[in-house]
Amino acid sequence: MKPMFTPAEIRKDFPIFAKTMRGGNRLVYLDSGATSQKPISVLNAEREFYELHNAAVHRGAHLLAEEASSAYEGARETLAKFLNAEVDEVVFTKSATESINAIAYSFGNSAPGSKFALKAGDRIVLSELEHHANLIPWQQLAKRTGAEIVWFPIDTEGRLDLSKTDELITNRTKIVALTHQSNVLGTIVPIAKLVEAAHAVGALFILDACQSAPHFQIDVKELDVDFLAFSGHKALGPTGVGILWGRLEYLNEMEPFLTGGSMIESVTMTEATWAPAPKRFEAGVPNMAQAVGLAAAVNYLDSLGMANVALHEKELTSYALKKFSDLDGVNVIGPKNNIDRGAVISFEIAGIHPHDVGQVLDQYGIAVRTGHHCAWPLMKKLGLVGTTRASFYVYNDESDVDALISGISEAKKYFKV
Amino acid sequence: MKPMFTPAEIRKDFPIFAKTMRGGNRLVYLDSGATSQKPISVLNAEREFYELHNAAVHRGAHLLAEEASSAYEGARETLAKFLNAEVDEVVFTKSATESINAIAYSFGNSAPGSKFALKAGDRIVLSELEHHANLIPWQQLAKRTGAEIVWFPIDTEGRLDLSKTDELITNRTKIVALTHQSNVLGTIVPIAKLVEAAHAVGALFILDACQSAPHFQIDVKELDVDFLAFSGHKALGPTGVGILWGRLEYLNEMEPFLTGGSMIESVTMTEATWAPAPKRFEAGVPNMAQAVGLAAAVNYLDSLGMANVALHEKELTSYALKKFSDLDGVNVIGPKNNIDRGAVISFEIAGIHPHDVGQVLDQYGIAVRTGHHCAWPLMKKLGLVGTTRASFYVYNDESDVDALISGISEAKKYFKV
Amino acid sequence: MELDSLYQEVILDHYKHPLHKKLLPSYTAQVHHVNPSCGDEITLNVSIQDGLVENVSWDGVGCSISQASTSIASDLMMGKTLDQALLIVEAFSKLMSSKGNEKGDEDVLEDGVALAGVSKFPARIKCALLGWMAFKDAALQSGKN
Amino acid sequence: MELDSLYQEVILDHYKHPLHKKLLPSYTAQVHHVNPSCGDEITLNVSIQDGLVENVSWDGVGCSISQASTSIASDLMMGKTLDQALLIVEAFSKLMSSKGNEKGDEDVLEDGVALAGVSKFPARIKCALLGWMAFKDAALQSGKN
Ligand SMILES: Cc1ncc(COP(=O)(O)O)c(C=O)c1O
Ligand SMILES: Cc1ncc(COP(=O)(O)O)c(C=O)c1O
Repeated sequence: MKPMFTPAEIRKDFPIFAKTMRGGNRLVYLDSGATSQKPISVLNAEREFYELHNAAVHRGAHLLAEEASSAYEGARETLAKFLNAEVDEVVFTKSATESINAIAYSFGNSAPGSKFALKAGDRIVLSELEHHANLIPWQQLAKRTGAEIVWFPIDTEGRLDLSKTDELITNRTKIVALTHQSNVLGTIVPIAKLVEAAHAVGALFILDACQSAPHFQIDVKELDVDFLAFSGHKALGPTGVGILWGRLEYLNEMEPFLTGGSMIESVTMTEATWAPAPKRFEAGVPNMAQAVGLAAAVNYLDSLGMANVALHEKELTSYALKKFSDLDGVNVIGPKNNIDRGAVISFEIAGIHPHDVGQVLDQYGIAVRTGHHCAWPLMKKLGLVGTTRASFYVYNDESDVDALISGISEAKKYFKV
Repeated sequence: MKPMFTPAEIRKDFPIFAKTMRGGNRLVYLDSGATSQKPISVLNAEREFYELHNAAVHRGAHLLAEEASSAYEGARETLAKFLNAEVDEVVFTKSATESINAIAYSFGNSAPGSKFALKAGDRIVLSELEHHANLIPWQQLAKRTGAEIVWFPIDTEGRLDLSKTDELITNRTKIVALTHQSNVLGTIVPIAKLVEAAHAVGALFILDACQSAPHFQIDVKELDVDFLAFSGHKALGPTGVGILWGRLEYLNEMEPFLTGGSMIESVTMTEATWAPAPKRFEAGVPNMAQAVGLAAAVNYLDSLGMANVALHEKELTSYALKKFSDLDGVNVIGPKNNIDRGAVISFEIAGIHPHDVGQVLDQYGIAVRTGHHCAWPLMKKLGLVGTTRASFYVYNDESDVDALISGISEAKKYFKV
Repeated sequence: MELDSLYQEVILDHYKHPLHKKLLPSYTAQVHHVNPSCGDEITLNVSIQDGLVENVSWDGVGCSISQASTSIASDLMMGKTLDQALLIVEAFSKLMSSKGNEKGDEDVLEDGVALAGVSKFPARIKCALLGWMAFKDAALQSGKN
Repeated sequence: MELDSLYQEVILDHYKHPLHKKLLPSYTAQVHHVNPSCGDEITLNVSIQDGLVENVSWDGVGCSISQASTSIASDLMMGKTLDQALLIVEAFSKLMSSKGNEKGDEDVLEDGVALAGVSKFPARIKCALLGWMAFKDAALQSGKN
């Protein structure tokens, strides 16, 4: 069943594509890996919340408070369905970065001996692909607890060296935290075996789904991971909202992270006890409008069908990889075939620094990202100062790839390489 | 100079006041202490960001990234001016709750011996007025470090017992964290002497400005506090954005709180070093649209003039206190005169539970808050299960007070008290 | 007026004159429940012997809905078998989640049907459920003891 | 094309053939600066004796703007007094924050005026400043030693 997937039609739902860019060009937005654009339905959902229902949730007997609460909790239900999760397992945070920090700090706050506590000699397993957001919080937790960071090395194509699994995931392993899809190379990490290995030694598996949840179907029950994080702004949603998903039994056992209003059961001047999840992890008046906006984004994705989204991106990546392979002096960094690979293409042009490549492309209305992409250790491993990265989403099509390819030729001309 | 302050005109800038409430009534919104309504200029600013400039800030060489960065950094400048602060001292968080937790965690992350580190026996001074958000984070920090929580008691009118200052703020005191204005009683805490006392013993002074920054002029240089927190959503701004202000020298010395992208100087697989403030405290793709929306809110407040806002609220509170004093069986909880007092009136009606009062008022389109207002220890101290709270802002006028007063009469009739 | 569907006479009566609102000294289980969002608190004792709810008594603070609802629940449970009682709790929970679309079975819920209107006011459902959830918790604990 | 105001011939020349890009073994101060948002890195050595900048040398990785700018800066500073050098850095910083409204004083900045266009591209200002800030830092450290 071939989907009716017409990016040119989809672009009409996104007001920003009406904008005229530098040099009078149309917007060729190839930076969705950094943040996605937003359909009008998301902007309208946020606005409707403010214009008709705005009030602090869970805190008033009045009509607006009721409506705000039901909009907010309705958003939680939408997100739960999106992930095939239980409603109470979905925590709204401000970003994936906060979600991962929340897990790390909550673990750090655990009493010694608890399932979540770490001690000297325990191991946290990461990979060389990790974004800083799924690396530094664990470094900090390790520093605070005496645990040790170890990691999967990658091969020259940017695939995890899985032959190291038994060596890395051992009885000392307490946490395995991995990216689902590399934001730099597009590599999709085949996690099934790793989840099994982690659980076999009693370790917790945390999935950084920033670059996967927006792009293909996520089913937390099928993935069998223990925690998962992603950001709304990369999934057609507003800025300022992220998702922390965790198994309910764990969330309800864990120590809270942020403390304050709404997450308590009882409070005295010297002590407090905690509400069950999700409230336990949502201190303060939450990002209500953003949660509602994210639900609208997820509804938009659902209306396209996540399977269709994935298929579209796969086809577009195939097309782009083929075009890239015809270019002289241009090297794709990362998997060169289209297996277990997302719609992210990092490349270098011999003799032109990525920042300069980006600047020339910008002159043609083409928005890409350049630099280390918050994955500096990966860059160092690959011996690069940075890459130029094109990342695709539902509103991109072959015309965008063609524009990129001709932009690259212009850059080569401009810098005479 | 009497300001031209016409709430009925101001309401026209706020789309939500066009809404018809229960019983066909207009909206009498008296719950700004929980969250404020938003003017159209704030909604438009957020929308414009998404429709014209949306991109990840600080991360791309393309036009949208430039525009997004300048919108976001421009918002920071606007907020800095609003507080009379240096630009780099303004950190965007998701809420006041996050801001206060950020300070507490950052202190907790400090190396022993640092200015910010606490040890057993050190004291954290609070008050019985505190919102859970300025109480529980300190309890948790105390628990982690062995420090002790002590607090200013209040008198029957809800004023701090300042005779306890010397007893509480001693050489053992490391932190004094106080609310600027009680969200329950409206009490404004006269902090000048307390800031002096704190600094005299080398303690850091943290101000919870959630209920002050939206309502009267804040000048961090004049207040001479060390850190300050407030939430955008209570200051006409969007949900999902808060401010953490701190002295630059402190912010640059402190350990970070959330770690991840954008807050680093360098990163390897096992270690990282930090960027200077404000980046150090803004890990990840930030809440850009919300920061821009908050700047628009602050611009709206500035166009009214904060002195005018304060004067308006003062007059409205006088009017309301007078009306309340004429009511039988209704007791105002908190300062009964209008000195050092904000536009928040908590009350109880003999024989009717606050939740029931709120429900009857709702029938008349009047939105108030009921319960413990996230200040449970204060309620216990006052011997109350909760209060009904009316809180005023720029869009409220005497007609709203009149509606409230007649709603209270209806409630008394309904419950036959 | 919409309000009248929430505050039926029966409810206001129970509120003014709550039944069994005095803790009995002997019980097979005691629970303390709070509603953290509004500060309501309740202590509830049950005496359950041989699968029969012999006594329910309680004390606490709260709004008219939570007080009346606990009064109704405690009176209703007395003399029922544990199994019957738990079925009644379930029927009441279902009624509360009906969003105003159900009236409740008076044969099962007796005065409890007066609370049907609460289901239209989402913020009050927790008030109405407080006593019932406390009873259920106590009954199950009593079963375990 | 707007791009040409950024990438003037002079800049591309300096980029392809950077001056003083080879660390000299002797120096009075050495600094290492990074631009964390794009990953550019530079190591820069200065020799300052009796208030005179005798030598500047550097090495590093970065984009055309940062490489060219460092090349221009290092060449410009050589032989200046410390005071003169710091004034030149200041003039250059001012040019960079001019949002395209200034051309820069060629008598002071020499080839540096070719970078005036950078001030219209906010994301590139940091690239242009990297070498200059490294020089300033090194110069001040050298003064202290
Ligand atoms: C005095 C005070 N402090 C802190 C907070 C917490 O603010 P937020 O929930 O927006 O984080 C509030 C409001 O809820 C408040 O009124
Ligand atoms: C793989 C991955 N993890 C984590 C993050 C952090 O997300 P955010 O910056 O939205 O918190 C990103 C994106 O920046 C990412 O691509």
